[in-house]
Amino acid sequence: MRKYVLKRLAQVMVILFCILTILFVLFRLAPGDPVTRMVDPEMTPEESQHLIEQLGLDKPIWTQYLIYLKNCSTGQFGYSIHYGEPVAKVIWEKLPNTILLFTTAVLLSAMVGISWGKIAAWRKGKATDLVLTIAALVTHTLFLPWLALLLVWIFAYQLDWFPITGMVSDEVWLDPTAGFFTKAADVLYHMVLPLTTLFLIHFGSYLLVMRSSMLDTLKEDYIVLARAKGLKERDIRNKHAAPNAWLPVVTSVGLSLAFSINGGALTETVFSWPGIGRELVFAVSQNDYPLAQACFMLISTVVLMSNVVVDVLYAYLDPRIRY
Amino acid sequence: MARHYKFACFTCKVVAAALLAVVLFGLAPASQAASNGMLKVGVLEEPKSLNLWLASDAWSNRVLSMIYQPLFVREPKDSKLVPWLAAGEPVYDAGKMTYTLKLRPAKWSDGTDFTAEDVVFTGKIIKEFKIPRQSSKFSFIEDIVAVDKHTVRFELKRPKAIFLTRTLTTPIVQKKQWEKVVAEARKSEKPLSALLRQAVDHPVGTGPFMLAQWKKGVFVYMKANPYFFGKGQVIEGYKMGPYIKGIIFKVFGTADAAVLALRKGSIDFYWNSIQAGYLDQLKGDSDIKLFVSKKSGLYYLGFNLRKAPFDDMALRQAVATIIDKEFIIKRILQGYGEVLYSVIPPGNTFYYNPDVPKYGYGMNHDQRIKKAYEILKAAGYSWEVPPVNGQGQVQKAKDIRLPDGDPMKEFVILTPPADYDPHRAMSGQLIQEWLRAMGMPAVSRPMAFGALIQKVKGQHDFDCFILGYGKLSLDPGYLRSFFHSAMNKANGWNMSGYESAAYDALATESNNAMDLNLRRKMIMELQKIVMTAVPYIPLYNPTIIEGVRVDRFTGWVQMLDGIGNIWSFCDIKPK
Amino acid sequence: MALLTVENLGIGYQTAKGLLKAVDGVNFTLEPGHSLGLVGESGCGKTTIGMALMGLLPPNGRITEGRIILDGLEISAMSEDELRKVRWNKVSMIFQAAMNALNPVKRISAQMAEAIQVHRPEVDDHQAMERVEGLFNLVGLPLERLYDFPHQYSGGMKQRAIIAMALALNPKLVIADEPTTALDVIVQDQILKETKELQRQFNIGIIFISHDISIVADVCHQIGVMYAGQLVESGPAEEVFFNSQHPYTQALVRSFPTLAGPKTKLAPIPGEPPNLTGTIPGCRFCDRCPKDTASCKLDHPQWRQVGPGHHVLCDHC
Amino acid sequence: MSQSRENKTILQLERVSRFYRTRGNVFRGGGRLVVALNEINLSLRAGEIFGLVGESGSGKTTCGRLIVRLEEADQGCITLNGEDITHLKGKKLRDYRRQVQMVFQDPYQSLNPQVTIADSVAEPLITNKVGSPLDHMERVLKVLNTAGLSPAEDYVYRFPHQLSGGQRQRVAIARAIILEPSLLVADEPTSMLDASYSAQIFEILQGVRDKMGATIMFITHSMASARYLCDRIGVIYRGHLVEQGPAEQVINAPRHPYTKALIDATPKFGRAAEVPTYGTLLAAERPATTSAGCPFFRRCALAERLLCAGTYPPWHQVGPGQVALCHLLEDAAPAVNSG
Amino acid sequence: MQQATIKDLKAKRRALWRQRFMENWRVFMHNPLGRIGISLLIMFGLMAVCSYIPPMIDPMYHPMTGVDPKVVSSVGPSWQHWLGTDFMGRDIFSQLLAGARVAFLVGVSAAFMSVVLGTAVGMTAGYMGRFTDTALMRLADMIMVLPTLLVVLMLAALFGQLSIWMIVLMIALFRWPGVSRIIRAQTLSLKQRPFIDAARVSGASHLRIIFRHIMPNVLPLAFLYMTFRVTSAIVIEAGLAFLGFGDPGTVSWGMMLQWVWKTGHMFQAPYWLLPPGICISLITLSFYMLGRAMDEVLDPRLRDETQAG
Repeated sequence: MRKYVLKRLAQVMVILFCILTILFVLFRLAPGDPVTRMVDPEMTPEESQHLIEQLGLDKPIWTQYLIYLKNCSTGQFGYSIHYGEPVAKVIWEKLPNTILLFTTAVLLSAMVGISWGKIAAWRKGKATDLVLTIAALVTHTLFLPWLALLLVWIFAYQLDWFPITGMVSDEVWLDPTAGFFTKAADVLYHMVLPLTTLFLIHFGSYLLVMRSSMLDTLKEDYIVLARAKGLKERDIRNKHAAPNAWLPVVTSVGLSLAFSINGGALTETVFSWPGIGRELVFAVSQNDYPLAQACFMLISTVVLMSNVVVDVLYAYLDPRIRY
Repeated sequence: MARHYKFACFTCKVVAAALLAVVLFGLAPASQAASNGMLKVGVLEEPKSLNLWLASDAWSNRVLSMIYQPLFVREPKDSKLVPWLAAGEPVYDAGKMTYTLKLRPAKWSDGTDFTAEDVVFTGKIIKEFKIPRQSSKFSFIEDIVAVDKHTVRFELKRPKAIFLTRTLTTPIVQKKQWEKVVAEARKSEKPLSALLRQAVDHPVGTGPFMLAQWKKGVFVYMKANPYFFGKGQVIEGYKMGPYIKGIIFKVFGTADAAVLALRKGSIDFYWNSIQAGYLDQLKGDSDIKLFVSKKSGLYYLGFNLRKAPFDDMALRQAVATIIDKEFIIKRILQGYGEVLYSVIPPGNTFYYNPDVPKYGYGMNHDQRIKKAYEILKAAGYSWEVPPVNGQGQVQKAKDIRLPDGDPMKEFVILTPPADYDPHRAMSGQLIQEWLRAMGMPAVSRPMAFGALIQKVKGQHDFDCFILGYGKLSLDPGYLRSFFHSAMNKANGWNMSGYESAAYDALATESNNAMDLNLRRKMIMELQKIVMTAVPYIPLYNPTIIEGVRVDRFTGWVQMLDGIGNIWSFCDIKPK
Repeated sequence: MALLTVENLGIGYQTAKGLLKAVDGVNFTLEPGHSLGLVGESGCGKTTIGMALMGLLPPNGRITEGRIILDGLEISAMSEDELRKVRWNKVSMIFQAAMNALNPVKRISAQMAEAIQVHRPEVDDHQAMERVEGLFNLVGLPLERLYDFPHQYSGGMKQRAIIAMALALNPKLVIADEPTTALDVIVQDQILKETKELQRQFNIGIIFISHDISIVADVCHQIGVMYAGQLVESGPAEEVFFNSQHPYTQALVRSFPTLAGPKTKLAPIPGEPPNLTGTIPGCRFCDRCPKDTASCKLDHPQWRQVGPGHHVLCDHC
Repeated sequence: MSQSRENKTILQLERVSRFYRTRGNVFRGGGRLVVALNEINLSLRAGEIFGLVGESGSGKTTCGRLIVRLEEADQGCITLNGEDITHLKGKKLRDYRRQVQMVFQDPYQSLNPQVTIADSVAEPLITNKVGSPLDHMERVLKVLNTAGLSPAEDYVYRFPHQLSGGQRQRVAIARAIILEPSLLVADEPTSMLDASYSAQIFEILQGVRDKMGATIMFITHSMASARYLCDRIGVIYRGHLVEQGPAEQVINAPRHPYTKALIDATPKFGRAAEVPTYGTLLAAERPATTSAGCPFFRRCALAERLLCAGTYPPWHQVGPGQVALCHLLEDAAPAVNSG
Repeated sequence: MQQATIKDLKAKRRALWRQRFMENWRVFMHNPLGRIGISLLIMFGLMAVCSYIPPMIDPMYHPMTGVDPKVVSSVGPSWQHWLGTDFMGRDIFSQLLAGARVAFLVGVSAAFMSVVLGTAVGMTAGYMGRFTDTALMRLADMIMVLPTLLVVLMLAALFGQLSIWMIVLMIALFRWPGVSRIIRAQTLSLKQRPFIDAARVSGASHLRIIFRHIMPNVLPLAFLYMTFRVTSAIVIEAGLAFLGFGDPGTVSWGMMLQWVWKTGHMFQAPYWLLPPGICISLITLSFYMLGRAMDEVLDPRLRDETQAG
């Protein structure tokens, strides 16, 4: 097991290195550099040149690459051109926000999707199944930003139940009497709509995956055996079918993570949620290489690592799999 | 196995229950007490940095302009420069080429005195580190001397018009706060980049407000500065406050959220120009007052004069004739903008020359085409199907040919993409259609901003482009930058490649003229020259529409570039 | 009293192409402690009968006519709840594919204990494990493999575990559905011997379902030969083999190679069984029957007694 | 029957071995070497049906696959008509395969579900560029008739899933014999089928031998089938050939304990009394002492600890054409309970 | 053989394929999802075809450049503009029609390219095994962890605005690994199947085995994945356009949403906010339904459910 994990980690490192290099090449190939885009008539060409030299953008590409690798290996990723701060610092400020929103959303939708998928498969062909499947299909295929806009329009604007965007309200955070729980509650209050958006988009896919996996499982002979043994239907479903059926779902969660992150970035953008996804979109539009590279690396690392974790978890959960 | 599954289910249920509980708890109304007497300002983005030397963006400036103050500022009525940290007009010694300036007694927000040393320090580090955007304002200054605690003397190498308008409006930083930083930066291999990368968490300034708290991505909270030098004083007829306890800049990612927040009362002022689409709703709201202000902006179509076909002045003039700027303003800006005929916007009343060639002024579509047809025909252009037929009627033209008989090759109008600025992208589309009606093979292509600048400014590899400046300096020094042949180089500001010896001489002279009226005359002349050669076709200058709530604060001061200015913030009072 | 009585049993599956009559008019009885072998080609309905006895027909299958009476209880008229109490308690099953019949993610012992505890809630975990150990000894599984997962067992061990599980509650009837199909000859032999031994020991009634007539012949007291959903011949094992009357049984017996006896030429059965969707007039075997006459195609054959306890569904024997 | 034909050896296996390396295991480390075949010596005579009998995992399928070159032998050599075919490649391999064909165990898997019967059967003709397309159809119809699918026109344009298992296996046989190979390897062709179909398949195989003169290697786990179909039988145990000889002789007078155990285990079909039982198999395996001894030592009830555990047994001639691999042949216990 | 028999056989062959198709079609249409999906797709197809009509009626209906001379701001639905106009007086309905065309163009071509690429890579990797397999699959792993939308967005921002064909190409280039993983797994399992051995014994070459035996078995799966890739391509393009990185010269539904969002009309112009979103969601839904119905056609297990067990 340890050998397997180490091997996978080594693979992850190699892949990360490749991504790192490709990112570097892409950003250097792109026309225009961060200094060129400062179109301020007050900036003279001499000043631009000086700034380029100071930012090290005039160095030979190999030197830049080595510096870049050094920066990445220390986890610092250099300085953000836009913020003028160490990239690591910028990212650490936004990362918890993304983790809070995204992890909660994925967990919540996985939980609901899996348990509803279980029920839908169990009642295949009945009204419950039809309603759940159609609901899953429809919400799963909704266009995320549009759904987000719609939710804002209805719940924040028309009904005024929730704040329109943002993550916290200044009233609460500037109130010296507000304790930790008040602040936490405030964040969660702001989180309701983005969370709902992500949840609606994601739970459908988990539901559908779980449903089909469960249907496969239900065809197995051990389900018939369980029934023959006189087990209650509920026990057959929960003790025999579900534990087998949710294993493939675990893998699919891992594999779909990269795609979910697209949705995460869109959600963060629409709701002005100060997270990594929004930061990446912003950094990209600002040609802030170091920041965009670091955000990208972070996302790739997270996806890669969660795939490793999922694989190891799978091996751990399923007694049949031994590497 | 089943155990794992059960455990996972259980964990999820606990998480869900906890979330639900906290969400319900959170629905309880938040306390409003803390924000009484605070002005809440909505902004789209947060400041990129509080390091004055790095922060060049509009959003940082909104915050930093409350903190760092210059010696002179523009007053609201006529946009004239008035003493701010300075105690009076500078005294010029023509012989020695020095300016001597008295400073107001003022204090930094940490309570220490503001002295001539600070001014000297600021000037010196700008010169030393060649700080972008600032160093050109100081390059002609030989030395800055602190005569005494409240007197400072600038010694110039040569006369320079921007000394008064630009150098003296540079914000002053505190020597005490920056000294150490600068010393460290000097030691490093790349002093400038070390300086720019310096995190400034608590900027110390002389302005009416000081930073209290910055929650990244959410808000910037500024308290009133108890040491503000202007407090209680009357400057230019305004009795200075600030009368409010503080300002909270709330960051909204998108305009619609900010406008909604304004309507719902969670902000008092949205410090950004409101798009026309929102106006109908806002106009109907009695709690909201709209201010429509002029802006010092320039949006233009530029040509590449270095190569065919736009090296031909007649063609450029014809294009200028065809473009219906009124239509652009009516449609794309939905009426909120003014037509530009000169490269200096009319809002800059002192330098604006209303008497330049106005191509196509007052003409309708057919007249424009006929006029352009005349110009081009006279210059030797021909068509497969001319835009005007034998009966003098306008028709769809086909395949224009250059005077030498070659067909005109397809040319591209580069514009910024729609997400960056929809107005410019769409103007490009409209212009493309108009030019095609003349038989010109125009293609409008939006291009990412960085790439566009690289092509136009860096490589000079383009035909036409549409760019613009939202906040053009009131000092017309840019006329030299834009069209002087010395600036016709890679990354130079003369992107069109316009070259004229007469213009060069006059522009240089105007920039060195210390006499305002003389300079004004020269600037007028320069505008005329430019608008005859039309390397740029000025298109429009949008107006700024800003909205405030009237239920909590009054006393907004309107000036060029809107009500978001230091005078407003020093002057508004709670109701 | 008979342990099991099946009267005129008909079972149909609802399919896209209409009702498929998988079992039609099957009658038989089984005395306690006796074994009955059901033989036939795949698709002849033998597994369907086995499932019907457990009350485990798939959702699209239902008993269209007839009754199943087990130990005085009418299985065919029971609700799901009642059935649940009967299953494994009175009638248990040894499944066809042992490798798939065990839940791959649960330990063998847990799966066996579960069967006990479902029906005997008063049995605590410790007692249940004791019982499981007893069962392991009974079928000759090593105790140290008690806590293994199914995939760690060989095919024969899995089959033994299934047999042990089937005996967990001392049922009166065990249905063995092709219990040795996937096994090697030697293992198959051992399992069959054990089954026979356990049956004798606990006096269990067994219904043994197989397509392999040679296996059934070894194990069972009585044989029922099935063809296309019908029982075509039934009787004591010796009778059916050495004195088979129905042409299908005869063909079946002759088509099997044996080790014993003279090496005769095998007689393959030509053709394929009929499609069971819709109604079939006349004898279902007549297309493949050497004795087929014109009337066979038209008239349903009648049951006739041809020997002591030996019945056959054919008009010509 | 074998007597009536010339006794020419068509296929010869000489000390053929095949090893598999198990995949590395994270918990236990690297892969182990598993012996699938251990120095097998075999020769098939032209026109005979040779039965290779053994349990699953005994290496009998591997042996078949080596012969048709689906796998490569790790040691030893295989000759067909005197020509070494162990390492053929390219065109020579293709030529070889015109002479040697195989019928696979599972007819549900050995036909491509997306290809019609006609195309499946014609494939060997196409790949070997035999005849014209028109010619192909004619031969396909003919060979399908030979394989007992008539009228063949009804079957050619169907997909495998539209046929029953028995019919599919006949199609598979038809494909194997369309090139009229001189050697046919039939790998348990009936084990996946209902018992009632086996007789049909046996009949066809016999027909192939009789009418086309092909030699057939019939791989099976059933002694009864082997007895019925084969001229000669080889018994294989965990990669070791343990007994070989004329079919009747091996079945009626088995000499190796394992052969006896196999016969014991075969269902007797209601005639238990007529067949002797030998009781040579241990109830539980005994632990191995060394790897050098008799391969059957661990399960052999008769084994002598010193002799059998320590040395590899020699071949003994035990009858006309019958050989066995056992130490204990001279003083083998007489059959018990012989009736 | 007589000509008659040959003719007869040819007819039989045709009948076979027709029957096969009809059978699949029946199973497909039996599925309500399939029916709904097909009808929706036909509707969108009609929209795409109709998108050529409005500019022919009057240039003011041109989705990109046309403006109604009488309208200067966004107005609600009227007789002249069925869905109202956008902020500069362009007809929303004709934009919606043009969006359908772009959606099909992007969806189908990107999906086709990525599926062709994915199938080729997957089959090669699965069949060749060893080093080729490892190399190709590591590449796939690498691309797989990249969030496509963000990557394309980055490229769009870096290399200037991408044209719609570049976007299509990018989506195709970044969406193949999923397909190739599935195809590779399928190829690996097919490679183990005895019919491949049978083909080898018949003397078939590697190429013949790949194209004649493996490909027909993976193609249905590839086709199935194509429908899912269509949805993801449409969603990615729309997301890109929504964030403002789409092809500015193309009217796509995502672009329409960007306009309504960026010009701040979302709270006041439901007639403009709703249609493009509904269209994107519905077209994805219909392709998804199509895929699921096809899944049923392809998966005999699901089909057999209604038959005897």
